[in-house]
Amino acid sequence: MEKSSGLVRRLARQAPALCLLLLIAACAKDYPQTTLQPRGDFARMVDDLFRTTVVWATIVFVLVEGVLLWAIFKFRGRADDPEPRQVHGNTTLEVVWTVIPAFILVAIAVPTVKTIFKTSDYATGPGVVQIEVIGHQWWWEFRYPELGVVTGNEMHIPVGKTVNLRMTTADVLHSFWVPQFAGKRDVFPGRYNPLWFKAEVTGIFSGQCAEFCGVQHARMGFKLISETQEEFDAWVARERIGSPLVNAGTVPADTTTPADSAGRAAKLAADSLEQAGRALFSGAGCIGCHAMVGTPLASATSLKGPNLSHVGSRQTLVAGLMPNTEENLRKWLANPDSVKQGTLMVLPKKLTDAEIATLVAYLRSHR
Amino acid sequence: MDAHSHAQGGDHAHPTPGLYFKVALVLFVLTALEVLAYEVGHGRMGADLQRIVEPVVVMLLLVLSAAKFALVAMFYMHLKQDPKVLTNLFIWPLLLAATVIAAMIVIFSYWRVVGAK
Amino acid sequence: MATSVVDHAPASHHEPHTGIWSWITTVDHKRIGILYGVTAFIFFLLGGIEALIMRIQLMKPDNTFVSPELFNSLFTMHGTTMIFLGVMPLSAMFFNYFIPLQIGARDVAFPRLNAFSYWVFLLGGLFINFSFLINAAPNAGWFGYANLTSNQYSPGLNTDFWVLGLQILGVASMAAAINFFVTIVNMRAPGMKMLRMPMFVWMSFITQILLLLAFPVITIALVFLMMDRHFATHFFLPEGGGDPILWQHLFWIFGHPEVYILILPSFGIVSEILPVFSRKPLFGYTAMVFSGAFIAFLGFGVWSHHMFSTGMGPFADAFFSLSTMLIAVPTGVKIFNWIGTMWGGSLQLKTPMLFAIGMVAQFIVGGLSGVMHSVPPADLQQTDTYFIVAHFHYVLFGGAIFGLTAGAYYWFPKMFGRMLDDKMGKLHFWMMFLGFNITFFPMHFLGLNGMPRRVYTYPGDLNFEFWNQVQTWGSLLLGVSFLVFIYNMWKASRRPADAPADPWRGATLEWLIPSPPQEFNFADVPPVHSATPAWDLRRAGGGTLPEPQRVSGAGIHMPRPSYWPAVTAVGVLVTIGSILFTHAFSQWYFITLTGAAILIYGIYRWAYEPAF
Amino acid sequence: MSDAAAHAIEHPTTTGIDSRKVAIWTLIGSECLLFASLISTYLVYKGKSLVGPLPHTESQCMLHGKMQACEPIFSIPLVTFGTAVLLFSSFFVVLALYGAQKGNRKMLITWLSATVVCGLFFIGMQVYEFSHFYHEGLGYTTNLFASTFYTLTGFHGSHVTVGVIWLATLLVMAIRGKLPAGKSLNLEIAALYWHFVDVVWIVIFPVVYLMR
Ligand code: HEA
Ligand code: HEA
Ligand code: HEC
Ligand code: CUA
Ligand SMILES: [Cu+2]
Repeated sequence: MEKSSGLVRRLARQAPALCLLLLIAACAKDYPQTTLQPRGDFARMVDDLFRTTVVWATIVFVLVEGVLLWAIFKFRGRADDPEPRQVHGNTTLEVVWTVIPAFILVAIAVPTVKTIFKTSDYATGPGVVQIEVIGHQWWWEFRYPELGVVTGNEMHIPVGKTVNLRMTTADVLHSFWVPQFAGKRDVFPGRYNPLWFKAEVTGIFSGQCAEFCGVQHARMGFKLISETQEEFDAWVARERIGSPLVNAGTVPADTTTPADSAGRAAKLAADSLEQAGRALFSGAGCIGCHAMVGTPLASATSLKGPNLSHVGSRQTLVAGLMPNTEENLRKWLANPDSVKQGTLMVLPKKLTDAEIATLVAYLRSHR
Repeated sequence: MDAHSHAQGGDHAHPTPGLYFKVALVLFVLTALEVLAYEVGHGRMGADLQRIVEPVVVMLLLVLSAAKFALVAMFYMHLKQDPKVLTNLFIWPLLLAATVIAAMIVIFSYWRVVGAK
Repeated sequence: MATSVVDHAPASHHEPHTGIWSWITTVDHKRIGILYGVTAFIFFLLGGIEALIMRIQLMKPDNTFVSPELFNSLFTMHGTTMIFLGVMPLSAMFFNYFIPLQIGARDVAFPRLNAFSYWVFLLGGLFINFSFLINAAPNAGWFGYANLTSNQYSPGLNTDFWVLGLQILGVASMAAAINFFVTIVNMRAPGMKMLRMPMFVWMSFITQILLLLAFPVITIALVFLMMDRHFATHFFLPEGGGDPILWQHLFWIFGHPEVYILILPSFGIVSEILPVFSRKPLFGYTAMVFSGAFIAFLGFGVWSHHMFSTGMGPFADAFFSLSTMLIAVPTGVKIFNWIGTMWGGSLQLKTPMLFAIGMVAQFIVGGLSGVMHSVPPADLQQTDTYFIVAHFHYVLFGGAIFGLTAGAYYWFPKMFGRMLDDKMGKLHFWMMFLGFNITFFPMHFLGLNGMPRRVYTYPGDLNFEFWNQVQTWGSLLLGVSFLVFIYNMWKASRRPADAPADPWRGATLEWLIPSPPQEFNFADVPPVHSATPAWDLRRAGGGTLPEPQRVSGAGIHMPRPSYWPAVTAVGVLVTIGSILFTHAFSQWYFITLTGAAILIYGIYRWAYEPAF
Repeated sequence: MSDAAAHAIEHPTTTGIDSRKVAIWTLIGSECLLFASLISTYLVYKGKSLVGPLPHTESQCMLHGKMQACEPIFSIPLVTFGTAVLLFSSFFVVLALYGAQKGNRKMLITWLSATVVCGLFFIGMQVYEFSHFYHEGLGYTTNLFASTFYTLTGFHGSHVTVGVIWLATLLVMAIRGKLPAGKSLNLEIAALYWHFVDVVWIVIFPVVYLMR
């Protein structure tokens, strides 16, 4: 036993733990929603901690399973073998194997508690981007109260800046999760929960609701778009046009927005597609659930569906379900329930092909 | 029921009606004290007394009710002379129950504060 | 109420042991055990089939094999069934059959209460599964988080079936728990001190304590939920100032002890099997007892580790994290003592032993991933992903089911007087071992790579397909392994009884009596001087034990059969089930009153009926 | 339930205590957690009601179809009286048990009747209290306080009711002479349950009624 356990220990110490980590890292490469390739500070802290636990778990696993296997092969007996020595216990040994795990746990517990305190509560300080997250059955709403932006299913953040999320829900529990940036945090009705992170790179990342929230919990994804400060500012400027927050006067209209905005609005008002689309948007009942630039309810902030003012610019449609293409939008408007069974977008009446075509063109023109 | 196992069940030193009566009196007095604590704590007997009693009223009530609890359990439920097993059957769940209540209060007090932000 | 015994002729009034009626009225703990076993195994297969359907749906992205609604019902009913109708009653089968045998008792303390537990369990299980037939199967997950379970977000009877079904099952569990607890406290053979009880009895004892202390909490939580759904209260609803998180606390105060309720019997079984097939006493008996008790004790102080992502704040997170980690210590003690038992032994690798070793090997994996969850920041990434699904199947299937299967092979000869085929048993083991690991190990990868749990499908571009397919094939292998098991039992049932009283050189009292045991178990209860009384006798006999003879039971008083427990159980079903109708028609309470009347009548008849 | 009793004839129990007595204590231990859940809920929801009436303070509440100021709802004298009655019933049942064990049938019947009467009185007090609250505008679903309060005290009340039925059954047996000294355990068990119901009230009374 002496010899073998020495060997096992040496083996255990390095090789398998490293192998496992390598294996996991290799596996991670092709998974766009992986937790194993952190791209934000929060997720990185979590990942470091996780790797610590993996190493310890691997060591314990290899040692204990190793000894178990060893015992199976070493002590196989036959039915007619003499009775083995009747050992009832060994106090020293028992104390040792009580104490060693305790030490291992302390080694895990210390960084754990440190990280717990680092990852709780809101992020504060200058330059922090404030975002409100509101879960809905089955889509996400994002509001930037200081910037005057209200959008759905697509969160834009500037790279290298800490974003501070203040999260709640309009209906049942959901859980906000972008694996490469931070862990999950559940949202509760009538209550706010904090989360923050800082993106290290630019790119498009995928996130998903992680608390079971009803029929379409599986289809409650969203995109996180990390971009440079300039891109982000440009996006904000665009989104402010027709934003419910700006319209409602919650946020003062910003005079420093790009010069074209006023002109654009004027041009839009005259456009014939815009005229037809807007009329249909009211006539077909969309307006009951969606805010849309230029429509009477553009300032409503507690509607059932996502703000559609700039839906043409989004990467995906319907909570990450499909790419934002003309075809997909047409499919969606033709019969939402067949695309996403159980969705709460229930059209007052079935749209005709012509109506759909108009709405599609209208919506897609709003970028 | 046969007498045999009953005798083992702790027939020895059974308290008498006299003792039961004394316990009842004490229980009565403690209940009166509880109500008194409540009244005094909320200003029924003047502001001066209230100032002294109010901060400790919860403490007082807890102590008084624990005392009543113990009296009933020990004398009326015979835990004092019955085998220890029975006491254990009661005391451990009771402690767990008290801990759960305390933990819930602590957890919720934090939950309310943070959730409002 | 007690009635004098002398006016009944001993054993003469007992019905013959055949026919449905004899099963309905039986109060024999062994027959009730078999009833539990058969019923629970059927429910287990049902839960397994539900799992297989889910696996087929998840085989490829954007699959449409089942609808989203059905999928949600499937995982809800799969979890609920496996836990409340599979593992718990399978454990109850062993409690019923073997606690009295192992402590040298003629029956449990309250034989009719025992029958009552079974009937309530059966009716509760049928009740909750009946929902499938009217297309209203529960669909809010096995922990039914509020406020998704409110009327507003879960209209229909689905959640009602779940709430009321669990309530009914809770009655069965509580009655059984009191019964077994008292049996162990009060019915032991002369000389069997607490610290001489077989480890299975010890772990069962601790399980009963957990049941007794955990179930009242879920009972209350379910009452609140029922009130919210049927009587317009707002216990969990923010509209009226309530808070959905309260449900989570109450559920997990119950839920975490519940997972130890599921695993401890299995720990006990493995602790019986390893010594017998190592031919060496259990290593560190006392440490095994106390570690079990410590696990149970700690089990009440860790519940919020299921809620790290709710944002309870750093202090609560840290507290529950540390308390959770601490459980690894006593559990480690158990693992090491099991290995210590095997160490230096003479291992007989028969089927029960294989399953027991498999249980130890796999439980370690599940335990270690459990410790990974206990690190709150890391758990923020893991929670509600397949990493968790991997964890709990390693402990529940790799731990509980492997342990229970080990017990089934170990005790089958005692229960039915027939040996199970060892070759087929080994085939079963290897198929199950492989199938299990192929199904559940890749879930670790999927979870860490971002696959959430409880999704009826996933998009193709997340690349979850490969491992999901592997898992599905694994689960099919797992399914087939159970067919081998069923075939093995069927074959055995076709053979004449061939099992000796003690096929394995067992250490405990049940091996001293014929297989299957006679109705009264022990004509004379042997004295007990250690934790391994059968080995003591064997040694005293120079290494062999004489085959025990069947004896006449004349003069032994056994409890008489009764149907009042079953009637009372119907009363429970109707009383609780009546709540289903509150929205359907205004006179619903007549059903409740009818149920209550049956219940009360049943109790009175039961109480005044002579027991012997 | 005579199963265990009869068993004891062949088989004295391990602890020497009758199994039924162990069972009732086990049940009592378990019930501690039942009431702990109810009490925790009451306490964590304390002060979270959105509308009145409230237990100790004035509040806005809907009464007679309009919002108006409501008085604090608790009437301490009434419950104090109920509390005292319940405490005395515990005293009476212990005397009844004493009588039963000594084979003193008269004592048994007298005090057991007194216990049942006290129990009924307590239930009556609660029914009165509830209906009074109801008329003051506190329905079961009016606010969180109402729901938690009625559920907690209602659970206790239903335990009292079961206890009364149980004790009344024993009283009938005693009157018919079917509760001799040898069967006093039947009463002892019911009495233990009854005392437990009493101690639960000993907790509820200050926690619910006397703490603001
Ligand atoms: C049989 C059931 C069972 C058992 C025994 C366990 C055992 C443990 N569980 Fe598990 N658990 C579940 C069933 C079980 N669990 C279920 C069903 C869920 C999910 C519920 C749901 O969401 O649906 C769950 C979820 C769950 C979570 C919540 C995850 C989440 O949702 O975010 C956590 C978090 O801490 C956890 C932790 C643990 C720990 C630390 C143990 C420990 O007891 C494990 C201890 C064992 C070992 C550690 C291995 C042996 C020890 C050694 C070899 C010694 C040396 C070891 C070290 C030094 C580390 N479990
Ligand atoms: C003891 C508990 C237990 C057991 C044994 C199992 C066993 C299995 N579980 Fe389960 N599982 C849970 C408890 C358990 N599970 C719980 C609590 C959940 C969480 C639920 C929730 O989220 O609410 C869950 C969730 C869960 C999920 C996640 C669902 C989701 O989140 O979307 C999956 C997915 O693969 C799964 C798969 C399986 C499989 C393949 C098996 C297999 O091991 C099953 C093997 C058995 C069989 C295959 C049966 C064999 C039968 C036959 C072959 C038919 C023979 C028929 C006749 C003779 C008539 N389980
Ligand atoms: C009953 C309310 C309701 C009505 C009426 C309604 N919608 Fe919706 N809509 C929703 C909801 C809710 C969603 C989110 C669906 C989901 O992701 O499950 C949605 C989503 C959408 C989306 C996808 C948005 C995104 O961010 O991906 C588009 C586009 C859309 N609706 C357009 C329309 C149009 C056009 C009409 C009118 C013809 C309309 N809706 C009418 C409720 C409604
Ligand atoms: Cu929202 Cu799941
Ligand atoms: Cu747990």
